[in-house]
Amino acid sequence: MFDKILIANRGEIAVRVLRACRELGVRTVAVYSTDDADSAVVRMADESVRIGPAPARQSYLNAAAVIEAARITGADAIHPGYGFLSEDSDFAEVCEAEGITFIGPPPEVMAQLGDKTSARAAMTAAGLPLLPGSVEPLADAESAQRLADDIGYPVIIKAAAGGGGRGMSIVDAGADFARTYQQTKATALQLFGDGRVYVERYLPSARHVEIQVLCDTHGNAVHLGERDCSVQRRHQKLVEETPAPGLPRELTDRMGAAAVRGAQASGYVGAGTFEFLVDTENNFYFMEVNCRIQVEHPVTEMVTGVDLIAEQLRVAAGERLALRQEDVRTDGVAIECRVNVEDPKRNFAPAPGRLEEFVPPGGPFVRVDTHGFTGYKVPASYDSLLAKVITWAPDRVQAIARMRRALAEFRVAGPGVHTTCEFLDQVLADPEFADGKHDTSLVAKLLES
Amino acid sequence: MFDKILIANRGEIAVRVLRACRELGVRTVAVYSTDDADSAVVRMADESVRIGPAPARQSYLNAAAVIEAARITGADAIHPGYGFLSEDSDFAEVCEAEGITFIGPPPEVMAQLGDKTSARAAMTAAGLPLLPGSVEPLADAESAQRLADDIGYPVIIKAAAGGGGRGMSIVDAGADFARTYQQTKATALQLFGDGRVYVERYLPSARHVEIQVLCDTHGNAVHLGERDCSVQRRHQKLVEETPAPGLPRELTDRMGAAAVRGAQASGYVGAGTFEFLVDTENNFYFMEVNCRIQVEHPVTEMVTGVDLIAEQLRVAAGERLALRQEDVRTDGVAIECRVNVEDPKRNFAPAPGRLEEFVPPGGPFVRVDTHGFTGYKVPASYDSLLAKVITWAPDRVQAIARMRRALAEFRVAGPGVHTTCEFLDQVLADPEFADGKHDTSLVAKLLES
Amino acid sequence: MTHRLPRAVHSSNGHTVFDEHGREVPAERSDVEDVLQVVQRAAADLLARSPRPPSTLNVRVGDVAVEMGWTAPTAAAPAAPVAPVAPVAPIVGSVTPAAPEPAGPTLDAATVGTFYSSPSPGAPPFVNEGDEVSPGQQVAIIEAMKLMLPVEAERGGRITEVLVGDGEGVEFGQPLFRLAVADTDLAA
Amino acid sequence: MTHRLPRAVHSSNGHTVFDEHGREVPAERSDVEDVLQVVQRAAADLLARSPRPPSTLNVRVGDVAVEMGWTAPTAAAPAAPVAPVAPVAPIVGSVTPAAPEPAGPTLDAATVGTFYSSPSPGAPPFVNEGDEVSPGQQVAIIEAMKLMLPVEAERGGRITEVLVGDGEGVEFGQPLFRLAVADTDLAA
Repeated sequence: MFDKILIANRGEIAVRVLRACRELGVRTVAVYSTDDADSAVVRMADESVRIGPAPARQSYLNAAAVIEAARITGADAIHPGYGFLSEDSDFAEVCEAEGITFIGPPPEVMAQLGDKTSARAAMTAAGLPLLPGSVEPLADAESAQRLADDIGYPVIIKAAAGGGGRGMSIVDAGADFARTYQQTKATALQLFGDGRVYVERYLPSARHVEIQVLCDTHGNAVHLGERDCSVQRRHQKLVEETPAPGLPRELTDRMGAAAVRGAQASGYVGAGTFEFLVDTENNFYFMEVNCRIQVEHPVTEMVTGVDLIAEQLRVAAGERLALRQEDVRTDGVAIECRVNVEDPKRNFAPAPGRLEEFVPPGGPFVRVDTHGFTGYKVPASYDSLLAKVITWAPDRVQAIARMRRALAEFRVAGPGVHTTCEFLDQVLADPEFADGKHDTSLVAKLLES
Repeated sequence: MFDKILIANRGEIAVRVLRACRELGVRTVAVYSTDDADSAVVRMADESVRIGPAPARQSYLNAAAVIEAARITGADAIHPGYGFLSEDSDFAEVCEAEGITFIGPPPEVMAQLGDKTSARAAMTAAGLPLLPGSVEPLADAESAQRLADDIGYPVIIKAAAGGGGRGMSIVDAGADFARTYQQTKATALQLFGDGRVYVERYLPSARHVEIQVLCDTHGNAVHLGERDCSVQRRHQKLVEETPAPGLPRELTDRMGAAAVRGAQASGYVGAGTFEFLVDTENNFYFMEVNCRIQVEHPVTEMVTGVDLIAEQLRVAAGERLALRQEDVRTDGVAIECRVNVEDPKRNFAPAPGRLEEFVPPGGPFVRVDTHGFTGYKVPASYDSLLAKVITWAPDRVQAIARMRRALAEFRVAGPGVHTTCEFLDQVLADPEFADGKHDTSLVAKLLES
Repeated sequence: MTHRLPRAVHSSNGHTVFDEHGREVPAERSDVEDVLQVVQRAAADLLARSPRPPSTLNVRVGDVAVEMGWTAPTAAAPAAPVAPVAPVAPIVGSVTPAAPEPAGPTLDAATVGTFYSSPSPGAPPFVNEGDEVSPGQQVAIIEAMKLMLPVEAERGGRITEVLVGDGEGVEFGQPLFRLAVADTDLAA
Repeated sequence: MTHRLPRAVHSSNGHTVFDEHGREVPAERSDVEDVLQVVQRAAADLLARSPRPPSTLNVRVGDVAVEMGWTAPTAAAPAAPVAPVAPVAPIVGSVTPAAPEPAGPTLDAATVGTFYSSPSPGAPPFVNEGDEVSPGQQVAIIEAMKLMLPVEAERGGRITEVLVGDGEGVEFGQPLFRLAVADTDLAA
């Protein structure tokens, strides 16, 4: 196991990684921007290094500063969390060159899977089902239009370098295609410095279901079941759960096996997530691989008892997976709600500020992952995730009741501070959600009503 | 299910009961003393009634006030928590007479099992093993001395009406017996208004192991495994865990079966705990029944997934137990640490006060049951339990590591406020504890060293 | 010369109740008033010159301190970044109790139970608003555990308000009647 | 002359008002008023001169203190901790980073890396304590990602202290040198 790990992230995930390190007896280095000097992870870490000013480009996205921080503190590994540098294969490569272990898949695997077109090609080769569409990026507007017409509308145009719901557009009719195609290319170029896009069939009422995999450096791979992330607002996940309600076990087992096949075919190492869409006829289609720990990993932890971050550390340190597929047992239902500092009444505008009151929920089968504390000033510079509330219960009805109880007792207050707690409760109270019959259109419908 | 439950308690257990009610859709009434007007449960409850001034005798032990509070709010059941009125069979009887459901065993069962001598007689009849000693209270000092001489020293003299570690004395040699006997009788009379005592063999290095049972009103009973509560200071439990480390499964299964037999023989209803001593040869001896939910019930919840308070409510409402013995599966290891506002450096003197800082631990597989929050003023009038930290892991080594991580991140500060966090960490770090080879003498040894 | 100063009246329920308007107290209050006025003026001037309303304001002179705080809007409140400002006046005269009740001595419930204003259903109440009561006089009944417990006035005075309706449940310490008490009595 | 005073008049959120025992206050009223006026003027002047509204303001002269605080307008504002405020001086001349070091301008690291005081091992340092430096003059090297990045003085002045040892790691914004700057320069 490592001696000292640098945590190249902030917020709740930095705290989450620190906790795993501490339980494994690994010392920790927090890096932070000027705005985060008083953050929870800085308070908790064994050492901390300020790496730049508030803007992420100059701090958390500043690969050189992170590497230097690792060097001056003597860290032997870097955990990138999610976002920021976590899926930057160049950064992973630099770590490797510097003799620092990057806790994630090898750079070349990240590069292949991080690009949607090469990922699609690899998964097609591994025999995973894909939605009808282009495997290669589209050459020009005309051939793109022809392909879209062949697939049939609606289609979705996606940036090859995109992710996290950014750089994608839906086209409902052929007449709109050319304009949207140009716009999406322009957006992709601006956001990712890469204007390549591809097109595929769009499923308006699909379920977003993902499979957690875990692979060691010895060729072993297991999956830890699925997560349903169909409650989304503008492609941002709000509520995640496992198991996926209403999906037959047989289907999710097949999806899990497909994900393991894909992971092994691509030489994956560490924790990864295979995203699929599941249509109303229970067909599943590979979408993308997330080469990092996910925000919603706790629901998997709650039903399997597996500490995914600790497993990341173990396989990164070269240990063999102690888990075999037959050892993975899931028990009960877990739900996660993302509590953001946003104001649902003002179109979910960020509403950060000083937390004059901060009382997270507690008690039986409730887990809270947060960097918040009373007196903490949530900076405006970063994303609005303040806390993840996760509940477990033997069945989904009880897990929902428990979540509604937990959200109701979460007290967050401060000047200008708002949270999404009440809105999340509306989602949980929705009959369609309660029946597990919802899809990715649920939040939009709720907000329209 | 009930419509409205009055919670006749305070502190963390009142919050715990409220959470179960909320998840079941039951409205709640908090009762509180003047000192507790700003408490967490008062803030959270649907209604609250001030029942008296700070002294417990005039408030939480004031049966008339509690009953009246139930009447004026229209509560149809009372959950007594632990301590206070929870094992008062007279109170249970009054509730019954008033048409209010007392959430606990029937008054006559409580009366029988609450008295140690009649409990011993009942369990002897049910075939449970008891330590050599008197079944009936001792008639006089002479016959007591003769019995003690027969048993062999050391012996322990216990108040028939005692409990919670009060009203008991150990006698190491026959010469000391007469004096200690008189003292214990006097203490018992003073504490419990009942000078009856009995004597039994004292096991200096016994393990304290208890079995959780759950019984409905239809004659069904299950046990949910054991808890080891051997880490005690002056008979007050500090750390509890399940399963009991080092005890063969076959032994704890037999103890569980014995507890179920005892519960059914006595007509028990609800959640109850059968306490046993286990000697170094793995013989077990019935000690007493706790006719209420225990402080340490969460460790059982964490390994079984069963919400014990919710089960209490269900069986009190007349529902049949949904669990059969074969459905009860335990998974992994759970440990609970009681974080008290006490100063270990001043012989564990109470150290309450205003919590200027209160950041409970969180993250994976950590549960906190507490009534604390930033700004809360812990009153000096009641016991010093501020929070229970419970951790779960697949094995004991990881559960201990997780607990040490959790205790280290628990931040509690305020003028005059001290907690037992650091002392608990010393216990967890002790090699004897780590090996699971400790017994009830561990804390005393740690404090002497 | 009269002097107006906060004066605490401790009611039997343990809560501190304050006389809103300031009663006569036997201390050398001219000095108090003067110092406080100075402090108040300082605070008020500071407030007036403040570019936008502060969230806290403390002025302290030796043992005299004026501290002001404005409640921040709760999370549910509209996104007004700055809390509404309280008027300056309360700084000095401010003696409002923490309880939501208006100030003034009260007769409080000594136990949880059901309040009855008259000896039996249909009978006239023990006391009405405006009645003078003397210490020890029965003014109501609280029923607890089927016992009819007489409520007696702990002090004399004039009943200015009956605070609980006949047959209503009351909690421990709940004010039942408001009294007007002679100044001499209060000062005692 | 003695004054019997309430120990504290505390009005926060319209909540509590204390009158504990009435205590002796040693200050004379005229003195109080005088000192307060001074303090008040100081506070008001500070407010008027402050480039933007402070989040807190404390002025204290002996027993006399004025403290003001404002809630941050929106979260977008730079981090202004609502902690007790630094001495008054920095408000005007503010040139120090928010580090806990004693006051005085410093030259700070623009990046994380390894600090070298001289161009090569064994060579004399770029600057020594007591040296005058001019704006743009190289004073050190920070090595980051195998690049030797020159550290240049952002302003002129006299090096009064070298704060980091040769070969030590430095974090972003870490003070490397302390400078003495001419007053005219400081006020600019």
